[in-house]
This record gives sequence, structure tokens and C-alpha cells, in this order.
Amino acid sequence: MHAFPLQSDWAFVLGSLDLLFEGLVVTVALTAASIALGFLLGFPAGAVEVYGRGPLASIVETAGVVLRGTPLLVIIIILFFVVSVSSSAFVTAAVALGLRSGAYQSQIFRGALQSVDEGQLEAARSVGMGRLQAIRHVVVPQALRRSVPGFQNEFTIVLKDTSIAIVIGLGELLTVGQNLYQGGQSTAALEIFLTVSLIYFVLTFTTNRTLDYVDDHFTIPGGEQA
Amino acid sequence: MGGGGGGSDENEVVAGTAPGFPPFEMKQDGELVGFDIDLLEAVIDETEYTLASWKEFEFKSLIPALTNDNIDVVAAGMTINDERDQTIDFTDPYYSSNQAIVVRAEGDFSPGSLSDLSGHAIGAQKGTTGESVVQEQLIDGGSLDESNYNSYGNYVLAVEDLQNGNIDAVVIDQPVAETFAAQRPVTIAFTYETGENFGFGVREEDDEFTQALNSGLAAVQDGSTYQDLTNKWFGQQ
Amino acid sequence: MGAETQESASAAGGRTVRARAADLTDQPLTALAVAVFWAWLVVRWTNDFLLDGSLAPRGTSFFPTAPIEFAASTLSGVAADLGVFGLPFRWLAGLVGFVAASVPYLPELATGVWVTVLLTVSGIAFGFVIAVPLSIARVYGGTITRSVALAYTELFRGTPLLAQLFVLYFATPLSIYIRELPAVGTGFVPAQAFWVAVVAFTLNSAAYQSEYIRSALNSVPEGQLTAARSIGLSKVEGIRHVVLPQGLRYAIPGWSNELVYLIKYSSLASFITVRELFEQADAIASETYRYTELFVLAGLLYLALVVSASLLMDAVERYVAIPGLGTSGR
Amino acid sequence: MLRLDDVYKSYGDERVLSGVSFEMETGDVDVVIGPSGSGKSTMLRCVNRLTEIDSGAIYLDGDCVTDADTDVNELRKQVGMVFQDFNLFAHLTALGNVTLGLRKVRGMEKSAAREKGYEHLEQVGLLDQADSYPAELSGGQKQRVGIARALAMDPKLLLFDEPTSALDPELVGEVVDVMRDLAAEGITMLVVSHEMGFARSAASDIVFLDGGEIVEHGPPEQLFENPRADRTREFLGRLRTEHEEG
Amino acid sequence: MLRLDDVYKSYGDERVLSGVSFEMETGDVDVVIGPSGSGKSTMLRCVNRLTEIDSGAIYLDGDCVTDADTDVNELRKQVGMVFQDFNLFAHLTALGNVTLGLRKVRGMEKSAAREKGYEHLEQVGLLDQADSYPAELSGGQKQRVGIARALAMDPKLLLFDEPTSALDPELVGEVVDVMRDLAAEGITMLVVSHEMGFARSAASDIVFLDGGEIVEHGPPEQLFENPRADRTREFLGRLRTEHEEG
Ligand SMILES: Nc1ncnc2c1ncn2[C@@H]1O[C@H](COP(=O)(O)OP(=O)(O)OP(=O)(O)O)[C@@H](O)[C@H]1O
Ligand SMILES: Nc1ncnc2c1ncn2[C@@H]1O[C@H](COP(=O)(O)OP(=O)(O)OP(=O)(O)O)[C@@H](O)[C@H]1O
Ligand SMILES: [Mg+2]
Ligand SMILES: [Mg+2]
Repeated sequence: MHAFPLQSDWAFVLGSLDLLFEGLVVTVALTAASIALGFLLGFPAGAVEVYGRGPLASIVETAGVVLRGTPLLVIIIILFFVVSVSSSAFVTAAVALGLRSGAYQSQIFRGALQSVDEGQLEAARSVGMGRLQAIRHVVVPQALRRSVPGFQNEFTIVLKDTSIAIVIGLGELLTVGQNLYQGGQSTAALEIFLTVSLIYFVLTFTTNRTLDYVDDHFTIPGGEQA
Repeated sequence: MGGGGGGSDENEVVAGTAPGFPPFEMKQDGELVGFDIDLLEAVIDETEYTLASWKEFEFKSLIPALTNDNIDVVAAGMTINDERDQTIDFTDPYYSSNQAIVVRAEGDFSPGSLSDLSGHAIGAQKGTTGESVVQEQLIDGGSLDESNYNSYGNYVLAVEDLQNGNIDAVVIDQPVAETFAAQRPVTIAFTYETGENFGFGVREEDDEFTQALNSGLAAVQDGSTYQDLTNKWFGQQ
Repeated sequence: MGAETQESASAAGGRTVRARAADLTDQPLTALAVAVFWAWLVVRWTNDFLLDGSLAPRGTSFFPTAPIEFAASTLSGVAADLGVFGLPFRWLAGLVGFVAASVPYLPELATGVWVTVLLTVSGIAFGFVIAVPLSIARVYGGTITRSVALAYTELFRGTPLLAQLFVLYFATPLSIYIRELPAVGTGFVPAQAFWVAVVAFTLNSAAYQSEYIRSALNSVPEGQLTAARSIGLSKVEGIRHVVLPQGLRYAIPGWSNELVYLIKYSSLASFITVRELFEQADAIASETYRYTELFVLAGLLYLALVVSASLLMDAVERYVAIPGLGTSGR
Repeated sequence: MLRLDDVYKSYGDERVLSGVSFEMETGDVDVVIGPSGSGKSTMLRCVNRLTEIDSGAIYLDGDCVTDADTDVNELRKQVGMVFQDFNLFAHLTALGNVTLGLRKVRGMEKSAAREKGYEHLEQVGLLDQADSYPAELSGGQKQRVGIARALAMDPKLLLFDEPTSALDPELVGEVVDVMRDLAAEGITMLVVSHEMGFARSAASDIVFLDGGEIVEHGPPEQLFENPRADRTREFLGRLRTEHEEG
Repeated sequence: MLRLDDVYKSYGDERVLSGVSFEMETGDVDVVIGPSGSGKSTMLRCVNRLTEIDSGAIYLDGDCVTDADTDVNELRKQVGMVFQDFNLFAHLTALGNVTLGLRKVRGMEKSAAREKGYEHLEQVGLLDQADSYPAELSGGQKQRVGIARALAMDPKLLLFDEPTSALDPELVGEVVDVMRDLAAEGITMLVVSHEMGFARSAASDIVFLDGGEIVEHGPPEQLFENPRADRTREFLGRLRTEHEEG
């Protein structure tokens, strides 16, 4: 077998932490922007899929199927080179991730809305609330709580998938890492990848724990179901 | 200038490159540096245009980025060839390079010509001349099976895989090969004369800008700047 | 009572979910398109891999492009003649032109689809084998097995797949071992990079699958295991004969999602030189600069794969359905 | 006050109500009994239009409520409903359950709604549990919150659909006691229930529904002691052997 | 045949059984009654060791079953259990539910297991429903499958934990009839139930449990007509008003 091909160069990685941090900031900003856009698209889309009918519902469903069926890599490339939504790599990546996340968030919210017992809606209607009122005051508050675990998953996925923005050269964490070992100063590729992975891991782990905490905080005492 | 560069000024241009191609362009301490970078800046200084900023892409994304007005000029060690010329235009050549065939230093595989490569696993960087050489001279000629060719997003990964033993040779631009040979346990087995030239890539319709770059380039080459930059970036040879 | 309401509510929810997926996938047009897609693939693969190009030389399309191109130019001619009113024809011409431009690339993309399918199927299948014990360890294991399983899951879900691919391929000697194996890299058996990708997808997917299965196991009412134990089955037997058969059925919808995810994420294997669908499209595009056609085409092929997978999983779910049990129910 | 006039209702091919007519006066407590699937719940749900009827008409205080242009939300303010499985709003406390309608439907101020909410929780003996969430309450307590929620809207008529059948035998008493109190206060109620104790002591009339038709309708003494129809006798006989045998 | 000897059991700080001792003979049918939370289910579950006791001992046919080295799977073959909410295996047909234990525990051949399975389904009057899945059965039918499942293992003793309390009033009869038949066949049963009809007509003894202690234990006539303890009288009084009042 060949000698282990990668030379160990942790000092280089340590010296480059400030650069990695800049990449991290881009990663976090991109995640936040994409999740927010995804929520703005996904929540109404989920509601339309549950309560909507007619052409709007089928348009939303079809768009969801297409977005969920296409690899993010392809979506990003198409948005950047074919449709050219923006000359900014950041905006393009945020739109691509946001659209796709919206398609998935719509499913999370749809599932959560549907899991609220039919009787809740009936009970709300039978004290005289209108349909929208009943959805707004009774179904949505319960559904949002139930969607926390799915949302947590989605958050993790988006955070990690920001790394795919490397294909349009966005200077996020992984791109910065790649540039480091491709700069001719050091070939510490493994060290860089391990470091970058560790940073991602810490990010996902802490966000998940935070969201767990949020989940606990909003949990209705004694369980979810009446 | 043409669209997307983002410069509000008519004469501001945005340049695109693909770092990871030392010594032509790479990132050091977060800064974009290299021969192409210095050269294009010097050339543009000679014109009435100003360079607003640099944008970074993967190499293969540069041409679509140019045609989509994301950038106005490509400076990325890009070889002038017919296929590219159908899509974009090039300035006059600013550097001549051949392809080097790089193998493991301690390995027993030491090819002397392209035909020796047949039956071996070969790598190159996606979208580069090296890839075209493998494609046109070997695969299309039937001496190399398609499945024996690996294409990489970047030279560094190709050389990594060469050291790993997954491929037996990498086809790569000569100056870059020399940089690697100096740093890694790899060596240049032979060079393949393509007589290829690097040029800056520009949009087909931007004739005015192309002419400006050409005269700027001539000015830089006539003065001492070009020689200074060659010494700075290829000095160790 | 509470548990029962919850159960039936989620069952009802599950039914609607399925019904909706079926709405889209049950349309005869979709089914027809998927059938044509697979017929083409199977013929193509047979021709390329088994018959050594006897129907059509490898890399050459089954369909001639000239007539389609002709149709496109005729249509745009008509559009030009009609002026403003020619818009629909211009659209149609664009569409037909797109088809004409795409046809020559289809054979090479079909090879990419083969690799993508093989990668996905191996990843999901091997991943499943790891995921079942992993999820059982999470639900029924002791402190140690539980934490080992948890650590595994957190590690593989917490780091980017791209990084996992990189580490496995460039930083471990895995590819060196694999390339010594017989048949690797010959005929329709892909080379070592592919198998490294299979390992990565297996390890990664096992983590995700185990989560889906775990929550499905949790949704099997506790009373089921109690009842199993009260007729004298041991804990392991009770899990094996009572909890798993139900839990795996509950897991089907989540598991289908994971399959779809894997189809799409398999495009990341291009990063370590695997010539799957995306890499194939990308390689052709960087040669021909027909980015639009190739990426849209690749997107459509992925979509076809994803829709096929949903149809398949719908069928599986219907096939194993038991009245009143979770997913598709009565 | 409430009048059903030849009401028909089918689900698909299955006829569930076929020509149901009956009437009750303000202050009446009518108890509906009948075998499972006979259409009891459906009849109740038609009154507040959770289910739409196919033909016939339903009048509340002389107004036809089954007209297409009746405001259903307005109607439902006047007709409270208590469900078999409570359907309390799971994300709200007992007080929240009672006040949600007051605030969102009646548009009451928060403090006024709270005050009225406490009043009705007291009425069902649950002042202590005002801040508990549904999951923290026993079945009997849940159902009493359900009753308070309906009462808070000051309905003209209260509908109960098997309010005790989801309760443990020992908790039934709590809810029956509350219902008995309401009856004594003169609140008009239409109750589906097989609690014979309640039916005998509090009902003005018993309605026996079978196969979507009213088989017999009369005061409890008559219907229990001296049923006219054979079907009624048979049904009562079955109820009795199960509950009181031995 | 079954003897509990000073059995104690706590969950955390909460004592659930405190010094329970009693005995029953082969062929006996003992019915356990008592308020909610008094430890009835816990006592039953201790007998087949679904719950472990803290101290004391339980003997089945003279063998101590609460020894650490007793084979619990062996024990559970001898002690069948019927659950309040049935706990039928949701993925198996009625027949599959009955035969799973025969095949996987007893190691019987498929055909022999089927034959025996059909036999026991017939015993509970469900031969027709052998191929139905639990979700396709009514509550009463589900519970009868539960009984057949337990019977198929030929247990020495059958435990019933409130086998009818999850059933609609009209379906209770089905299950009570089957239990009465089993009692008549001389099968030893320990039954937690408040079905007074069954208790009066089929029980050998009634056990009244309250606060984790056996308050009274005796034949039904004595316990129902002439209870010695005040607590028993009070509890029976409450049961009666609810079920038979009016
Ligand atoms: N939404 C519905 N869709 C189809 N059929 C229904 C629906 N609701 C009720 N039914 C059918 O109508 C019939 C009468 O149902 P209903 O619930 O009114 O009976 P019920 O007398 O309340 O019975 P139970 O005592 O079991 O509650 C039943 O056969 C039932 O299956
Ligand atoms: N697994 C457990 N963990 C903690 N406490 C428990 C557990 N099981 C039962 N208990 C408690 O033990 C006490 C007795 O419970 P048990 O179920 O035996 O009562 P029961 O007489 O069967 O009541 P019911 O009539 O409501 O079924 C209750 O206070 C209960 O909360
Ligand atoms: Mg009903
Ligand atoms: Mg109990």
C-alpha cells in the first residue's frame, strides 16, 4: 500500500481559522435566508394543499413535486446559468435553497395540519367560529407546535446543503476550505475537510439542541392530544 | 459595461477566474493571487476601463458565467481552442503552454508518449485542455476506454488521486505540473506539444472591449511589466 | 382512549397524504410516461452493456434527429409568417427544438442513469440492513448500545455528505482495496470510486433510515409488545414477530422520502469522479457548452426517477397494506 | 323552540335519517336513545349544521335554520354542542377553551371574557382547574370543560352527543350531575345518551330512534314502563340485562 | 393453585400494593373489584410478571414464580392474559393472532397450529372471522379473539383485566357470555371487572381491593348482600347508583 498521501498540516488549518470563520458567516447567513424564504413559501403552500382546492392547489402540488424531485445541484445550476435569477451567487443560492426548502416545508406543515384531529375544527366551528377563524386560532397553533421536529430536520438539511453552493463559487464554509488547500501554500486537504466537518457538526448539533429546547418550551403540558 | 458585472460605470468591468490553478490563480490567506490576476490588472490599467471586482467560479462555470453577463472577462489560464471560440471570443494570446503528463515519482509507470497511456486510468481537470487532449487524442481515437478517464473539479484532487493510485497519470498544464512536481511526490513523465495559447475570454459582441484589451496587452508585453510578472510567478524554474 | 384517537387521527392523516401522492402519480399520463421512460432505459442498457451495441452503436441515439430538427425549423417558419399570432408556434418550435437538441445526448445520459440507479439502490438496500439494528438499538437497547447508535446517527447526519465522500475517497485506503477486487471497473460494473460512493451513501443513509424506522417503531403501541410477551414470546421474538412487521409498515412513507432524497443526493458522487447522471450531463456540457439543454434534461431524468420511485413505493405500500394498520389502511 | 320537519339524510347510498319529525319546547330536556348506527349523532349534527340535510327543514324559534342563506356561524352561537370525545382545544387551558369563542366570536375584551369564563367554570365546578391543559384533566373534568365552553356562548339550546360514553364508569357521575343541574336551571337540552338514571330523572321526553326513524317519542315513565312499539321494548330489554342484571 | 403471599409493590415513592395475600383453587373464578388506582391491574400483572414485585412471593401450583431464576416465558405460557384494550396484533388476522404463540413459542407446525387456532376461535364463536384483521372486527369480537389467543396456549390460569370496559354497552354481552361459558367449563380465572351480572352469577369469590390492600374477600352473596367493611359497602353503593339508579 502507498504511504498515506496527505501530509499532516494542522498548523496551516489553525492559521486559517479566521478565513474559515468568514466562510461560516456566509453559511449561516445563507441558511437563515433560505429557511426564512422557505417558510414564507412553504407555510402558505402547506395550507393550500390541505384546505385549498381548484387550480391553485394543483399548481402548488405540481411545483412541489418538481422542486422535490430535482437535485439541489441541478436547481442551483439552472437558476444561475439558465434562468439567471441574479448575478449574485448568494442571492441565487438563497433562492434555490429557499425554493426547495419551501417545497419540503410545505409537506411538514401539511402533515402537521392534517394531524390535528378533525374534531378540533368541528368544536371550533360549533362555538360559531368561521372556517378561517377556526383554522387560524385552533388548528394552526397546534400544527405549528407539531411541526417543530420536522422543521428541525429541515433546518439541519438546509444548513448542510449550503455546501452545494460551492458549484457557483459562493464563498461559504466548504468553498473557503477548498480554496485553502488549492492555494498552493499547503495541501492539508484532509485536515481542512475534518475541520470543516467538525464546524458543521457543531452547528447542527447546537441548533438541534436549541430547537429541542424550543420544542420543550412550547409543548403543551401533559401531551399533545386532548 | 455589458450587464451583470454590477459596475454602475459604463467602463467598469468584472473579471472572473477559477482559483486552485497555481501559479496562475489561487487563494492565499484568503486573497486571490496569481499570474493571471496581476496580468489582467496590469492590462486593464492600460485601457480606459477599470476593474471593479473579481468573481470566483469553478473553471467549467466560467463560460456560462461570461455569456450570462455575470462577468465581463475571464482570466483563468484558459486555452484558446475552436470549441470555446464558437461560444465566446478570446483576446490575443498572452501565454503559451503545453500539456504535461504527470505520474507518481516512485511508480514504475513512465510513459513516453500519449499512446503509452492506453489501458491506464487517466485524470484531468474538468473543462480544461488536458481533458480535451484525453478526449480527442485518446478516447475518440479508441485507444482509451471512456471508463478509464476520471474528471475532477480541480487539479489538486486529480493529483491527490494520482498519489492514491486510483489513476496512473494526470494531464495538466505544464507550469502547473511543474509547481506540483516541486511540492509532491509526482514527476513529469513527458510533455505533449499542443502549442496551445492562453487568452482572456470575452463575449463575442463586446468587440470594442476586446480591442482595448488587445492593445493593453501589447503595451504590457512591450514594457517590462510582463517580464517582471513572469519572473515573479514562474521564477523558481 | 387518548392513544386511540391519536392513532386513528394519524392514520387518517396518513391516508390523505397517500391519497394526495396518488392523485399526482396515479394519473394515466404519468404512468404512461414512466413506462416509456423505463422501456427506453432497459432497451438502451441491454444494447449498451449486454448486446455490445448491436441495436444501435453505443453512444448513438435510437432516434434520428433530422426529422425533429426539420419540424422545429418548419414551426418557427410558420411562427415568423404569422407574426404576433405566431407566439404559440414559436413556443412549440422552441420545445421541439429542445427535443431535437437533446436527442443526441440521451444515450450517454442513459449510462449516467444506470450508475445513478445502481448507486441509489445499493445505498438504500445496504443502508437498510444497518438501519434496522440501529433503530432497534435506539428503541430497545441498553444505555451503551443506545448511545453508540445515537452517536453514529448524529455523526452521519451532522456532517455534509460531500465531506463524507471526500474523506472516504481521498483520505482512506478504501478505494485502493476495492480496485483490487475482481470485475471492478469492467463492463457494467463501475470502477472503485463508485463503490466508495456506495459505502458513503450506505453509511449516511443508514443514519437517516434508522431515524424513520425508529419513529415508526415508537408508534407501535406499547401494548403490542406486552401482549407478545404475555403469550410467552421473549423480548427479541416479540420485536421480531410483532413490533417489526408493524413498525416497518408504518415506516414506509418516511422511508420512501429517504429513497427520493438518495436519488437526488447521488448527484454529489460526481465530486469523487463517479460518472452518474449529473456528472455525465456536466461532462457533456463542458465539452459542448449546451448547458441549458443538458441541465434541464438531467433535471427531467431525475424527476422521472423520483416519480418512478414514488409509484413503486405506492405499489409496495398497497401490496403490504393491512386493514387498519397505519399507512394506507382500508 | 326546536322543530324537525320530515328530515332526510343519506351518505352516498346509505339512508341515515328518513323522515324525522319532532318538536321540543323551551326548557325541555329531550333524551335520544337508539342502537348504534341508528342516526342519533347525525340528527344532532344536522341541528347545528355540522351536517347538511338532504330534504325537510329544521326550525329554531320559528326560524328555518336549514336555508342555504342562514349564517351558520350565527346559528352555532345559539346552539351549543358537547362532544362524546370532548374535542377540547388541546393547546389552550380550561379557561382558554371557554374564552376563545367569547373573544374571537363575540369579540369580548380579554378581561370580560375571563370573568365570564370563570363564571361558567364555576358553574361546572372546575374553578380550580382553570389553568390546566386538557391533557392534565380527567375525562370527567374534560367533559365538564366542554360543557362550560358551550354554555359560555349563552346558547338557546345545548346539544349533547353521548357525553358520558367515553368516561370511566366512576367518572360518569360527575358529568351527569352537571347535566342534571343544568336541567334544573331550565336550560333547553337535546341529549343523546344511554344513562338511564339521567333519562328517568331529568328528561321531559325520550326519543327512540331506530334505522333513521323515530319509533317512539314520549315521557320517560310511559316509554320505559309501557313502551308501545315492540322494537322499543326489545331495545330497552337489551340495555337492561347488560346494566342491571344479576 | 394460585397463592399471593404478602406482596408489596411501589412505583417510586408511591406504594401500589401493600401486603396483598390471597389464594384461589383450580376451577375457581375470582373477581377483583375496587376503585380506580387501587392496584387491581398491578396485582394481575405481577402474577405473570409483566410487573416485578418488591417483596413477598407468588406461587402457581406450588412453584414460586417470583424467583429471579424462574423462566418468565415458561410462566407466561401457563398464565394467559386478556387485556382491557385487547392488544391484538394489528398486523395479523384473527387466526394469526391465535396461532402466533403456538408456532413461535410452542414450535407447532403451521397446519397443526391452524387447526388448534380454528378450534379456539370456534370456542369463542368467531370461526367466521378467522381471516379478518383486528381493524375489521367490532370491539366485542376483538376481545373474543384476545380470549381465544390466551386460551390457545392451554394456560392453567387466565387473567382478565377489565375485559369489557373498553366496549360499547351493547357489545359487553358477547364477551360476558364467553367468560360465563369458560367458567362453566371449569377454567380457572382471575378477573378484574365491574360487571356485576357476571360477578354475581359466575364468581366463586369476590376480592375487594382498595389502596393496595385487600379489604374484603368472600363469596359474592356475602360480599354483595352483607359486606363486612364500611369501605366495601360505600364502594358498592357508588357502583350501584351509577349503573342501576332511577
Ligand atoms: N361522515 C359520514 N360518512 C359516511 N357515513 C356516515 C358518516 N357519518 C355517519 N355515517 C353513517 O351513518 C350511520 C348513522 O351514524 P350515526 O353516527 O348518526 O349513528 P349513531 O346513532 O350516532 O351511532 P353510535 O351510537 O354508534 O354513535 C352509520 O351507519 C354511519 O356509518
Ligand atoms: N408503570 C407505572 N409507573 C408508575 N406508576 C404506575 C405504573 N403503573 C401503575 N402505576 C400507578 O399505580 C397505581 C395503581 O395502578 P393500577 O393500574 O394497578 O390501578 P387499577 O386498580 O388497575 O386502576 P384502574 O381501575 O384505573 O385500572 C396508580 O396510582 C398508578 O398511577
Ligand atoms: Mg353517535
Ligand atoms: Mg387497571
